[in-house]
Amino acid sequence: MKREPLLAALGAFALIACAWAVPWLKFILTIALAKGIAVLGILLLLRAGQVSFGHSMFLALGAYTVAFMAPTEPEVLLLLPAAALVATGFGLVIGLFLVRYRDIFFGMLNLAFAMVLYSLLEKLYAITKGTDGIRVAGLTFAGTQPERPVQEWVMFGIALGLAILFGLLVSVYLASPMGRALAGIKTRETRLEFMGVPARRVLLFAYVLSALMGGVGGALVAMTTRHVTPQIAYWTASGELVFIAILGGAGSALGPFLGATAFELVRVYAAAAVAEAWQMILGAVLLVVILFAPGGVWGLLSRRWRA
Amino acid sequence: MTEAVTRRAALLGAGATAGSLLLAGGGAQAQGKPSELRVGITTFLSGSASVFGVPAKQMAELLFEEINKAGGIGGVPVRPFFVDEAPGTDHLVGEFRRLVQNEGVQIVFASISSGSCLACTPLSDEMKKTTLLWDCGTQRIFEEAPHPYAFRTQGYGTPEVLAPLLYLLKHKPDFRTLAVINQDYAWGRDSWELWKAGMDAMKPGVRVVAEMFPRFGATDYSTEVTRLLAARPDVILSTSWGGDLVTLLRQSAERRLFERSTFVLPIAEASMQILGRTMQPGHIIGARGDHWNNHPSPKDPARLKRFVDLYRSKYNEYPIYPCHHMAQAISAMQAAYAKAIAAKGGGWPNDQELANAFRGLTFDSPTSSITLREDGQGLEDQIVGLSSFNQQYPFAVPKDMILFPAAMVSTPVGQKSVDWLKSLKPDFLNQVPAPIAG
Amino acid sequence: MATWLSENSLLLGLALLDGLAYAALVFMVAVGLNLVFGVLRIVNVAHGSLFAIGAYTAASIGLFFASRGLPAWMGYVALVLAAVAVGAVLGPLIERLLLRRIYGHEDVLQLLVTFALFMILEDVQKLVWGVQPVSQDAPLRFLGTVDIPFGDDVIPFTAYQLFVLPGIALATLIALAWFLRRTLTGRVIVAVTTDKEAATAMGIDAARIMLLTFSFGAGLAALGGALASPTTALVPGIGAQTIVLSFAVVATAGLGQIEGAALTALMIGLGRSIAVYFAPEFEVVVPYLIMVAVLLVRPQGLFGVIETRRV
Amino acid sequence: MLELTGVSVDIAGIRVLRGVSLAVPPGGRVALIGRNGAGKTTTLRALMGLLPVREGQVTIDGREATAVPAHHRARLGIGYAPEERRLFGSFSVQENMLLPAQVLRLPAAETARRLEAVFTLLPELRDLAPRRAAGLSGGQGKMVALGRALMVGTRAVLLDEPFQGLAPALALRYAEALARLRQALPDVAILITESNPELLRPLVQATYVIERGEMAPV
Repeated sequence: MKREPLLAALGAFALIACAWAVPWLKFILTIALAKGIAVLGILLLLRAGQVSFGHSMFLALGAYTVAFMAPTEPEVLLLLPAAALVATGFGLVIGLFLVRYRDIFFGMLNLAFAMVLYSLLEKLYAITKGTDGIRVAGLTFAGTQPERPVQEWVMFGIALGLAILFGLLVSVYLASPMGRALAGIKTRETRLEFMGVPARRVLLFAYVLSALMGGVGGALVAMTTRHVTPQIAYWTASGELVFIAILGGAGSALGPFLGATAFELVRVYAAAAVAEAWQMILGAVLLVVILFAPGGVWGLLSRRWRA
Repeated sequence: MTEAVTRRAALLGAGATAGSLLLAGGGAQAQGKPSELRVGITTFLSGSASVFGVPAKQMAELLFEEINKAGGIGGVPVRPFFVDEAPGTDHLVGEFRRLVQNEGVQIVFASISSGSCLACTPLSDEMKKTTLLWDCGTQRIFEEAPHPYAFRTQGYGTPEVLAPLLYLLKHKPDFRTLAVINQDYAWGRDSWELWKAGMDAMKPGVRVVAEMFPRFGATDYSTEVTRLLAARPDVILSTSWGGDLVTLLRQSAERRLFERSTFVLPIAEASMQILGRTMQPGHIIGARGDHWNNHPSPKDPARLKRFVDLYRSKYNEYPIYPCHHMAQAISAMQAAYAKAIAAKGGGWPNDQELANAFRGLTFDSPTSSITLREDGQGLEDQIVGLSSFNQQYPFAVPKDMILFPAAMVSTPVGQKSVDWLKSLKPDFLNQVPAPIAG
Repeated sequence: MATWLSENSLLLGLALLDGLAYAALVFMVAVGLNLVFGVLRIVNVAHGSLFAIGAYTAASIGLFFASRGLPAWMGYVALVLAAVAVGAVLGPLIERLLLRRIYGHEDVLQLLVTFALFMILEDVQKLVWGVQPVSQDAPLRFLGTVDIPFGDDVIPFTAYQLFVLPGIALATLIALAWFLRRTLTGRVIVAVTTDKEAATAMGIDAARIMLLTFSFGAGLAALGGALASPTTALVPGIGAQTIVLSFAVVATAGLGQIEGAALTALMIGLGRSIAVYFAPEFEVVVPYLIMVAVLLVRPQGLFGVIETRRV
Repeated sequence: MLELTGVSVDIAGIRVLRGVSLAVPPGGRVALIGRNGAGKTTTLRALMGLLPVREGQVTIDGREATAVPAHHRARLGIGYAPEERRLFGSFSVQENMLLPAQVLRLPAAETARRLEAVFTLLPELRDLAPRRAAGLSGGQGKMVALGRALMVGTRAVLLDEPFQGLAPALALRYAEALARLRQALPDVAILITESNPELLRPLVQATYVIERGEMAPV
């Protein structure tokens, strides 16, 4: 798909234009980009036919790393790698255990780990301030502490830059032999092993990479909303990430960003239109996508080109 | 302005709905009297805390309707924009921005949850948008940092815990053991910290036999009830509310825990209607304020009756305390606009002028009147009593009520609640007024 | 350890009684989910919503009976009616309109369809029953309490929690095991669980069995909710909490394993109540720790069979 | 007896059978030969109605049966033994064999007659009858799968790669069983797939070859 880079550039431009024209959307779009980065990880695992129904734990790890460290080290340029490192570390440890499992067990074990994390974040009140969460205040950007409007632009810019970076990374990875072996896990894992490709190692690498991106996404969410609560680790949050992956379409690294933008916008507009029944609207959108456009937004776009 | 609109519309090329939403905020910055007064209200519309959020929203709609029928505020009709707190803080802070930057609301009523309040108040500082904390109780808000644009139009955790504690010390001075069972979140933890500080200061030596913080929204308390039955504390404190409190009290009633221990329930009021006769008489109940249906001496009895009837006629239920808190915020908003408009000689106030009007404001609540202190905290009296049944209500209401003046049970400006409570002496009890008749 | 045990044996005894009642509730919800997964191969996220709707329906019927002055034992009829109604109406509706369209699709799509359904049902529930806690206690009151000796003291337990909940759970377990082993329909369900295609080749109408099983599973979820309704106050969001717990049970038990679900529910019930007494901080983590521990040792779940992987 | 005419089948949006045609006459023995992945199993599954047919038609006993639901094939007297034996592991061997008869609600006498006929044909099943299916060896399992297919297949049986993975001695026994089958039940048509054409030559009257989803010349 030669048009992918072109579309990515167009998309990035559209986002910038949107954020410029409608200031309050800048916040929504930053969140969407952050979640899109996390969903890239879901996409990797989906390639291997595995659904992580607990991926919000990596978002939470990233977000809480920022929340815990910010009072002593408010520098965004240090916090981001720190959050990525923590999430990657956990991803490696949990991944070593998880890659032995497939399908429902893989999904449910991810869910279990996420729920353990969620429960601990909620329970260990003395450390985490429980469900109230922790406020992230006074971040600095390369040593400066700009005014709020500038700061919002900086966060948006960082999110967009990282989104492009990780999007490229994932594209390259998926096209590499390692990335193509992922699809082998989905369809014919035993044959993969016959060919001498260690399936577990392939999956582990993807899992750790997905954890890293989850951590970065979570850190961005924390820096943008500047308040972190355990809710970010709850299973419905994980469900939303999978939702976004399918909404955007699993066919391209652009999918997660299309999905996340669509998701956040639908959520905001649904909440504005009918505050009591926004969940129902989101659910209905999801059903319509699955039943009538299983390729997601990306599928719709690429089908239009082919036509 | 028109150019800007075309630019935005052209850029986004969005559909009709999206377009209207994106452009809706256009007129907000205009000087002079706006065509409508937009009020952003964050409340729980889903999840377990919607037991508070939805009645409050319903009350707000009824009151706004009345206000608009009477010509609005300063001649401007009021229009609420409700936002659901349940999806989480990241969503809520986005919604706060949307309310201010896009919907162009002129004032925000923020939040039931303390977490939501803690997240929204700094935004009110940054965006210089007057924010009324209409229901959350955390003492941290004004004690940790000043918030020039935030005002709490009701009481808060410290008086709401201290008043029942004082009542207990008066009513059952010789208790020796106590157990606490609170919801596991800020209010549950904070209220216990406040209680413990006050109790240890005024009655040292009480043994705490169990400290339980079951998960927020827990659906079963049978194990906890068993443990309380086995531990036999003289007093059981629970600041729980909503479905959690209803479940706890029903299971306690069924298993005769009420016969073994005296309950202290600072937030019982909102659950009494649901519990009906299941609630047992003779236990200490509070209301996060003075707004009991059987308030013995409301400032204006006719107003309280009108208020209750307004809600009852529509929903066939008595209004619960979040309805009162919502009414207090609306009443404060009316009073502040009147004050600000008068100060400006009939002109419409800007953000700064509006905020100025709130400082030191006194406004009427359905039962009494409330004054906002210089730090933004409202002074709301507290009434605590013993649960009892009478002919008039099919649910428990307090008797032997004590009205605690807000100034007496609130932490003085500039002090931290826990430190202040620790500094109380047993003779503080002498200040407690005598029970009121009724 | 030994001294700790002797010091706390009385409390452990109480924890056992509490744990049994809780395990019974957990089992009732999880077993339906497990059955549905076994036959349809779909992780039904909306199972929690069916639990909640069953609970609300039972409470509504029970309160209606009470308002008509019907005797208290009719509260039990209300519980059963609610389960049957949800199973017979919502079950077929969901299976026919939604699930049928996605059989054989990727796992993730199947999961998300039920997730979408869950989101929709959460709001539907709120629109129908409102947000104030709903509760009925006729079934609880009808049987009263039983005093359990505790040292030189007694602890009152409700007969409902002591006998009715564990009794119904045990009866359900035995009846299900008998049904699946000894009746033709049951054996056909097992056949479809094991291998849908081979079963179809044997002349089994798998579509009908899936409809039947899903409705049956929905009924069990609703029954679980109905049984919980007398002891708890129903509020929005109870479905979301129930479902994660059920997931943990199903994965721990082994897919489609009824006895596994019973054993897991028992472990979770006891583990949780012991935690409430001795380490309340870990109460909520217990089910997941049990799950992780079990799957570490037995990756296919307690009673699970290793599936042959097709090349 | 069984006929495919120009049948095309898609799996996950990819065409895996393209215009496949073959015919099995009543009482006929027909082999379908092809490499792994050529489409043999897909052809049998299409015949059984387990996969939707995109183009072309399936005829059973001269009647159009393309849209007849898969589970009705058993009622029409067609038995199927899938490639991997796919028994119901928690049932005993006898229960495995009886299940289709019970599902079809055959009279008890007819069920007993069929079971006896299968036991006569495959004597080793009589000894295996009370064993749990999950505990059988690969070869035993294949025999049971054949027996189970015969309980239904009064008109035809479809056997998917029965020799795959069988030790030579077992393969010989299986082939003998098929030969006995031919004499004992001459009316039952058999369609059998295999990747090695030599194995089946003595057993069949006609051979079809499939390559990459299409029929190829023999």
